Amino acid sequence: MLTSSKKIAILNASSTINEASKEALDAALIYGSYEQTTSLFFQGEGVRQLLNNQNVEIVSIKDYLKTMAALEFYDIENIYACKASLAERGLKEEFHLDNVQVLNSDDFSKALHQHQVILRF
Amino acid sequence: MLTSSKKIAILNASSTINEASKEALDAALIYGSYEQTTSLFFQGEGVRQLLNNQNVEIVSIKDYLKTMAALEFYDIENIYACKASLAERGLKEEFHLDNVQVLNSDDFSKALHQHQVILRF
Amino acid sequence: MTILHVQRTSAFDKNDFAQCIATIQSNDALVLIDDGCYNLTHSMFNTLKNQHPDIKIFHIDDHAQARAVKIENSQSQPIAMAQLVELTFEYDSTITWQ
Amino acid sequence: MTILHVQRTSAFDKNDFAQCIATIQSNDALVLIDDGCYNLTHSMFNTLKNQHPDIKIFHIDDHAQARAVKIENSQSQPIAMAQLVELTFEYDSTITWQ
Amino acid sequence: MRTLSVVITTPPSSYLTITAIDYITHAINAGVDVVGVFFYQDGVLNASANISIPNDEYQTHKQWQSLNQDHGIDLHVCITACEKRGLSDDLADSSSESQSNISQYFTVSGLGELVELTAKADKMVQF
Amino acid sequence: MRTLSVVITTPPSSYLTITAIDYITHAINAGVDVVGVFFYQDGVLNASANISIPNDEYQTHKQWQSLNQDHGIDLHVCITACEKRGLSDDLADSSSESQSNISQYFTVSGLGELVELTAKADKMVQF
Repeated sequence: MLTSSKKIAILNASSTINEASKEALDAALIYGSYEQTTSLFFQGEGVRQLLNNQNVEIVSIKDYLKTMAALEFYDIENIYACKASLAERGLKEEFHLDNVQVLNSDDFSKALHQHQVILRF
Repeated sequence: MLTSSKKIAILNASSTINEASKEALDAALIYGSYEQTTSLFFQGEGVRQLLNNQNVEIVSIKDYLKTMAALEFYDIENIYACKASLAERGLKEEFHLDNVQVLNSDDFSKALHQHQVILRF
Repeated sequence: MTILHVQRTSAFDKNDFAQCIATIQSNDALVLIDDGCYNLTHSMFNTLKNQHPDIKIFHIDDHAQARAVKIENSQSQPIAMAQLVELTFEYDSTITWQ
Repeated sequence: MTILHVQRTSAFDKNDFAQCIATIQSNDALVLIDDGCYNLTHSMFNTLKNQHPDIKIFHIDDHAQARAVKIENSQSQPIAMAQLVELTFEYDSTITWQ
Repeated sequence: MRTLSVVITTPPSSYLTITAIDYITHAINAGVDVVGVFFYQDGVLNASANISIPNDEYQTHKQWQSLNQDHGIDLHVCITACEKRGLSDDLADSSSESQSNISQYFTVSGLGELVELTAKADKMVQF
Repeated sequence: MRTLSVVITTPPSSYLTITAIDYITHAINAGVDVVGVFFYQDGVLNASANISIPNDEYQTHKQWQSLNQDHGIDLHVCITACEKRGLSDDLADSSSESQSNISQYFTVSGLGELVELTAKADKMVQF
């Protein structure tokens, strides 16, 4: 096992049907599987990845959103959504994950500032 | 020689230091070399491609802007820039080509509407 | 001549839709596809409607549903991909905003 | 902890800079590189300055010059790439906005 | 008969490419004569002979193969754009025979073919 | 000694990649220990063995080669991202020996290597 006390943040900025979103999730799951402290942040178009009632299989894409259920298994428990990004898009806080923390811009930023490595996809 | 009475428009939307801009120019020059009636339109970030005093060689990129001088040789004489895009960016009409026609949004759109094939890069 | 505007990107993310709206004329048509479907919920969509009240607006139904985009009645006409093919031939040219 | 914000895209084209500004704190620093240099002439740049009057702002001089971006004095400090390397180690983490 | 040419600039890894394939398939079903598809910019990466996508994901490269084999659609790649991106039909190998890593279902072309396809078809659509 | 890892997500055709190479070069010159570069998403395309860029343009692939050969920088590509994009180190050829179209200057890795590079370096920067 790796010994590193770094906290990793994956900042998700791409909309749901974007290969970058899937590849960001793959990266998050790997950090989790190596027992690295990992948090997920959703901002901008990225907040759409959390919404329920999406069905990407309609457009022939594998439902990678389902894989987010595995986050808990890897102890990735801190999942943050930017409240301003949701509001700007007229989106309700209706998510397919039940442990999403919706934060205002300042708190979202402060949470992000707790991490030593931030990758944005 | 091809017999086609189509008018081709290349709509340039990418900023100067972007591989899409070079590939758009390459496409325009080919249409010109096959004696197809071809016009160039610059809109959005694309208007930056026309500005003088740029020097992309500073950042190790081949000066493809110079190649625009060849447009005339291929009888590509209609080069349009969107006035609103320039204004929005606080840019003066100081170009490295001398036959750029700066049009307001409506005239820009009307000129574009004269073309049967429009490719946007 | 008329243009079919095929809008593929979200105005919440990129500037293409603003350029599309600046370019569109009343006899043109707009088709929202891919992430372009999100524009149905953007304020610029209303700007377009105000500027061109009678303009034809379509969206690919599957693309909107996949994204859970909620569409109010009469905002835009849902179509299938087959109809996008037909539209391609009804207009003189096409611009893909992506 | 502090973040070095590396801004690579133009706010005239994409929404990243708005997100960067929403995220930045007064002890962070901003470096404009690549097309991010165009943001020196965007109104959002003034928004940032108003929100965080003392924030450190840099741009890669070569990147701005290649693009003929005109920079008013004291808006932003021109640096070379070597200094970006140094900045990387002066801040706790880095976000690349691209 | 209605004729159509299509220009593809998105790579096989982009979900946008699925939409393009869906559009072309519907054009064929509607009886449109698809004169040809031209791959340019990152779109040329679709022509790679060695793409391998997990079985449970959309098989972009196999769809292109099917459009060519089952429907006779010509798939043209711009060789200049290819070479910058690692694709070539003229790779030297140890036996000094030239090899190709461009899929056999694609035709190696130049930008001139884009001009041809523009002239030949009633309509040209970009994806 | 200061240590650094770099993540590359832009393809060789993108001018943004020049900036990344410039940054890494300056890090080396400043005496920074560049622990490794990890190529992900479209960044893996930089590892193609067959890139050919006109002589008067920036030779991205040769710059990577030089970083590896002259400066000993490890260049890791994510094989999963590679295979979707047509790059593989396990291509069957006629002699049934496996072949590779990944440049010899790159190391075939998995996402686990990204985690390793994150843990090993003081700082990680993405381009």
